[in-house]
Amino acid sequence: MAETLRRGAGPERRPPLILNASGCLDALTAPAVARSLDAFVTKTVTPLPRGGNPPVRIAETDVGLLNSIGLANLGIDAFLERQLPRLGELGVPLWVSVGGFAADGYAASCARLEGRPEVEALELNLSCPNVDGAAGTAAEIVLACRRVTAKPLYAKLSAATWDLGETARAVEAAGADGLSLVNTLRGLALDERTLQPRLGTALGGLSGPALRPVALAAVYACARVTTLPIVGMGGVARGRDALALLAAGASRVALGTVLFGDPQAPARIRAELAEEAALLGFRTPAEAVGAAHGREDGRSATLDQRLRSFPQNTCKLGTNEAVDRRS
Amino acid sequence: MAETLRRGAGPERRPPLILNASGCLDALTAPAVARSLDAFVTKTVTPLPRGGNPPVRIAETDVGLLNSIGLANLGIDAFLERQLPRLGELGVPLWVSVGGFAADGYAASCARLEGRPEVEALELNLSCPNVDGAAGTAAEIVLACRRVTAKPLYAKLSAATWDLGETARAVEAAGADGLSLVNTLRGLALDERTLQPRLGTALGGLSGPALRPVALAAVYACARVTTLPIVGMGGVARGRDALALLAAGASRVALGTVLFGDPQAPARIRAELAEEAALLGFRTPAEAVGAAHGREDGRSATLDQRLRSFPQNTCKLGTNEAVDRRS
Amino acid sequence: MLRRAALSVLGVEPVGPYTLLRLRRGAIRPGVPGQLFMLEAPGRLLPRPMSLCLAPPGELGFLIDPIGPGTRALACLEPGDELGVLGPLGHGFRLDVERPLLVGGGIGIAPLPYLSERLGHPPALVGFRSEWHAEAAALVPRAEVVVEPTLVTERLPEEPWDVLACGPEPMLRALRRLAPSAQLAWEAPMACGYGACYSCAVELDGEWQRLCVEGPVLSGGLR
Amino acid sequence: MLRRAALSVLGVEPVGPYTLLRLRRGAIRPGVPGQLFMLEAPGRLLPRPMSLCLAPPGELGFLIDPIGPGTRALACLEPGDELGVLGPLGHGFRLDVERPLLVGGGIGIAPLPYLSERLGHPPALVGFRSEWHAEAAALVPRAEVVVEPTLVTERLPEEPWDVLACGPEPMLRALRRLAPSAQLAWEAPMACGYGACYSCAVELDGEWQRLCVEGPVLSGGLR
Ligand SMILES: Cc1cc2nc3c(=O)[nH]c(=O)nc-3n(C[C@H](O)[C@H](O)[C@H](O)COP(=O)(O)OP(=O)(O)OC[C@H]3O[C@@H](n4cnc5c(N)ncnc54)[C@H](O)[C@@H]3O)c2cc1C
Ligand SMILES: Cc1cc2nc3c(=O)[nH]c(=O)nc-3n(C[C@H](O)[C@H](O)[C@H](O)COP(=O)(O)OP(=O)(O)OC[C@H]3O[C@@H](n4cnc5c(N)ncnc54)[C@H](O)[C@@H]3O)c2cc1C
Ligand SMILES: Cc1cc2nc3c(=O)[nH]c(=O)nc-3n(C[C@H](O)[C@H](O)[C@H](O)COP(=O)(O)O)c2cc1C
Ligand SMILES: Cc1cc2nc3c(=O)[nH]c(=O)nc-3n(C[C@H](O)[C@H](O)[C@H](O)COP(=O)(O)O)c2cc1C
Ligand code: FES
Ligand code: FES
Repeated sequence: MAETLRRGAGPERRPPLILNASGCLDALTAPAVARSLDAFVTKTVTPLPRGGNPPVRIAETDVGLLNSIGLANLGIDAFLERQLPRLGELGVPLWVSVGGFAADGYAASCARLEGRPEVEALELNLSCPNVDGAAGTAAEIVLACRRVTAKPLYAKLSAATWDLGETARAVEAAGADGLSLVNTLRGLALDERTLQPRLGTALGGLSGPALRPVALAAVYACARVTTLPIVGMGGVARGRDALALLAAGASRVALGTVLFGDPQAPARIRAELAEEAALLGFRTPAEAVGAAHGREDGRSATLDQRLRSFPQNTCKLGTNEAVDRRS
Repeated sequence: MAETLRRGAGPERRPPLILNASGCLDALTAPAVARSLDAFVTKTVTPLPRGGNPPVRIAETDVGLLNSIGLANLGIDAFLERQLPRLGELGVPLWVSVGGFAADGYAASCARLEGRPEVEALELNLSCPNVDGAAGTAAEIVLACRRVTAKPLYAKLSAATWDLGETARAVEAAGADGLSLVNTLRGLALDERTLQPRLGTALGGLSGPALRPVALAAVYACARVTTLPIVGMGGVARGRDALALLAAGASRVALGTVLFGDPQAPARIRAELAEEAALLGFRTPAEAVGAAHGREDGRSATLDQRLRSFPQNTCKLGTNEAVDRRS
Repeated sequence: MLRRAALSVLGVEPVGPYTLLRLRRGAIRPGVPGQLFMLEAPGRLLPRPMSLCLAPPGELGFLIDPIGPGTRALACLEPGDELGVLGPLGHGFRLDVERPLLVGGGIGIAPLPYLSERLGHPPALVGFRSEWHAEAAALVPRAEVVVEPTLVTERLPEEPWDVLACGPEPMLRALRRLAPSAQLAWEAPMACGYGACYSCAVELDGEWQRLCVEGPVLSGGLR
Repeated sequence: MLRRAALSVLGVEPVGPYTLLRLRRGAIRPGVPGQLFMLEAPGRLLPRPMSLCLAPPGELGFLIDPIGPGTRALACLEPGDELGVLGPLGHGFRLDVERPLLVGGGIGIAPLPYLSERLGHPPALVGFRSEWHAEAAALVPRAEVVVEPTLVTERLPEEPWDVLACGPEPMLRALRRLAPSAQLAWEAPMACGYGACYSCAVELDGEWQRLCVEGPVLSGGLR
């Protein structure tokens, strides 16, 4: 298992860190940060321009971030004409996130991107929680897009389903080249004084720390049922979060929410990741890919392993505000 | 909308706080705490005894708790014979959580509980993340149970689905009397040193703070599409968490994970809830039920409301360890 | 070009219910009054947008109303702490006006002291919810102060002033009716502050505009 | 009957790499050596199971190995802080033994000082990973100390002692082979500590037993 997974990491010794489809960073305004990433996924582009959802569009909660951007974007025409040429000049491998409202919409966008050499891969956003309406099954959309493009196709899935493994297998069978896991979960936050929803659409997509264990589980579960390379994401804020996703089976790790608070996160996380991996005896972080599947019986760490030496930390630990019991 | 929802709260002025199906409290060992609750839901009881999942079964993460108990329980026979009589003596309204692996298993247990006056209501656990195998659709199970019992039937659902509203409507049509929202999400945590899964089953159910925005969203979404009374739960640790669930549309709030760290939580949260509700101008917390649906256009709070006076807090705030950026 | 730097805290001083956070200026320029800065909020996920309040040599001063977890975290900083600051961002007030009148409401007073300095201390009109809040008026030279129930809009002079204003949304809406050409500083929750995320988009004459790029100061017609 | 109380911290002292946390005894009884206590871990969701290490009059002393967030939070308490403590819980060591020999490995030494006191200071054999860790041996009277690579099992006397032991799982498994009637204190992650949640269940002679109720001290046969 670990061997198969490791293949996904490719020959690079540098652990691939990429920007997820979120607009958590603007590559044109912050080219230096963009260049510190191994690849850059655009915000989702739809067939027609979209203004997006009514304000308020963003709300921070105790344990995560809610957004309701609603796929605001210029539409594929303006994207191809105005944004893509400039993004192509950055010199960072570029993935385009493609959205749509039916399989043919996705496929039409993929077809138009097919001839563009600036684009390294396509990610199909099959899981935006902020737009209504079923877009057909994930596999149908992948199939339609596969017919029109030879570029690597990544299926971006949500963890909000019991049969994620089945979906993963279905998109693999339909011709996907990889999985992007995970998109946000549906969440709600109320204003403490008015008890009204803080977001204009009431419900929004939950990203950030709260998503970490859910994202890890999704990556782990999919790695056990497909051999597709996986881009892992969800709440990555520290080297150890990235390392855990690699161990669970991701061969690339994507950053989003963390970039708002710390635009220098790519360089920092890359350094932390290398250090943490080295501490655990891996020559490169890429070597840790799939490590969590190491033991066939799935037994957890024994007390003995736990008692092995580990850096003793200081008392400068914040407490977890999420468990603050004062009201 | 708010009017309909308010009906669900019943005539009581006291906001109903109940224990969720979790074994986060043992009513027989801690009867005083049990009596501070308005109702008590048992851990899920299955047709046959279950030892549960291999150890390790519990792991705390930065923002939530993972468990993989695996429905360990004595089975319905021993439950009826040995536990129920003693639970009945506590004098706290008792709900029994019923689990099964097919609709007829659920129904058989319900039939056997039907004649027991100690039991006030039945909760159907349709969403345990720690047991494999589809148990038929939620509506099928509710239908089968409805045929054999006149007791109130609550359907316990998970938020891990895009069509939660549809499921809610389907179980309502099948004869459910209420909804219990939400069960845990699937999560994973790795040991930092070995990178092996901390739980024996690798994946487990995520409860606690990370679930708060997800639970709120589920309650809000279901309250908009059904008139069923809702028991809201997921990461409640403070009066304001309970108030938010009521505002989103729950008429009862259930506690679980918080009881491990603070067995006195019911009394504390009840007091905090009354205080917070009063601060916002509600005579009783029950009056706040559905308040988040107040504005038909769903617009969020304006800056002006935000600027209204609010207690100025002190600097004794912990930072959120979840966003700790030191590795 | 985006500029972000870690600035050290020089002082944290109460001003009525508000907190004046004084930072060493470092590599960050004060920009045009009304532009915004994204201040790291320790222990939180998002930085918080703030207008510059004071710009004495070598310093940047922010006036903060501690209304929630992020602003409270900022108000709880201590001298010597370091804080990530991104800015200046967006569009501030145009300073080529003939008869400037500064108008502020509540914490909306924040950008006025620096604006007043840059305009050579024109007259100002500021309104507050209480005498306690009104203590902040001392930061604005030549300010006439009103306290609720009196509203600034009731005291607006008849003559044609060039209004430059910041305050709660209802105040800005009222001002826009009374002085259609007013320059108004609007607010919307922001995540990135520089145009990447579209969190701050508002509909403006039928078009979606990012308030952190097109604004926060707009002439007249928002929504 | 469950007893829980908020106890105040009297002292927090380093013992090699470990921390000795001294609490005012309050309403909590020390119980039988080897029983467990659930200590609130400030800022965490779950309390943490701990064995009582020392029970001087009016005090309860816990020896803590700060290996993770919960134990670090405990080791970072300060005198005067209050801490919720639930216990004593479960089954401790039977004290009706004829020739007691205490055996401890690493932080497994924790229950031995109190156990030693209650048994009138019998001989003890304790093993550690380093000289630094071995500083904790000073808490156990009459202790023979070994340091890795030497293991306690290599020094176990031939004669038929009544072994009472606590330590890492491999040590307990080895001891069980060498001394089948030994009383061994096992560990499993725990959430409630008093039998409600089934987190600590382990398979014991084909049956699932909750270690916080049936244990933590078991004679011989775990798994
Ligand atoms: C361009 C700009 C300049 C600003 N300048 C200042 C300043 O100089 N001094 C100052 O104290 N504050 C200023 N603010 C407001 C400040 O950014 C917010 O008060 C702060 O982000 C709130 O964070 P919090 O964590 O304290 O509260 P939160 O918990 O984030 O917010 C509390 C409540 O207020 C609502 N809310 C938060 N921010 C806004 C907003 N901008 N518009 C409408 N509703 C909102 C939230 O939805 C929530 O319901 C400015 C905002 C903008 C956009
Ligand atoms: C009955 C009993 C008595 C104990 N007495 C003491 C004592 O006196 N002094 C002391 O320092 N410690 C004692 N422990 C161990 C202590 O409870 C754990 O070290 C602590 O809960 C770890 O919490 P943490 O947040 O620091 O680390 P965590 O992050 O919870 O754990 C770090 C790693 O260790 C694993 N782990 C945690 N606890 C256990 C366990 N019990 N068994 C196996 N693996 C585990 C976790 O899965 C994780 O991988 C005792 C445990 C039990 C069950
Ligand atoms: C502001 C914001 C906007 C997002 N927009 C998109 C999008 O357009 N398309 C998409 O596939 N995912 C979108 N996402 C989801 C992210 O790509 C990612 O799946 C999620 O945020 C989890 O990662 P994180 O916790 O590191 O942010 C968005 C997330 C955020 C926070
Ligand atoms: C240890 C543990 C065991 C649980 N067992 C059950 C169960 O048997 N049946 C069930 O329906 N839900 C079970 N749950 C889920 C809870 O009832 C509840 O849905 C969830 O924990 C969210 O609430 P909380 O965050 O307040 O704990 C369990 C939760 C925990 C933490
Ligand atoms: S805050 Fe991100 S675009 Fe304005
Ligand atoms: S820890 Fe809950 S049953 Fe043992």
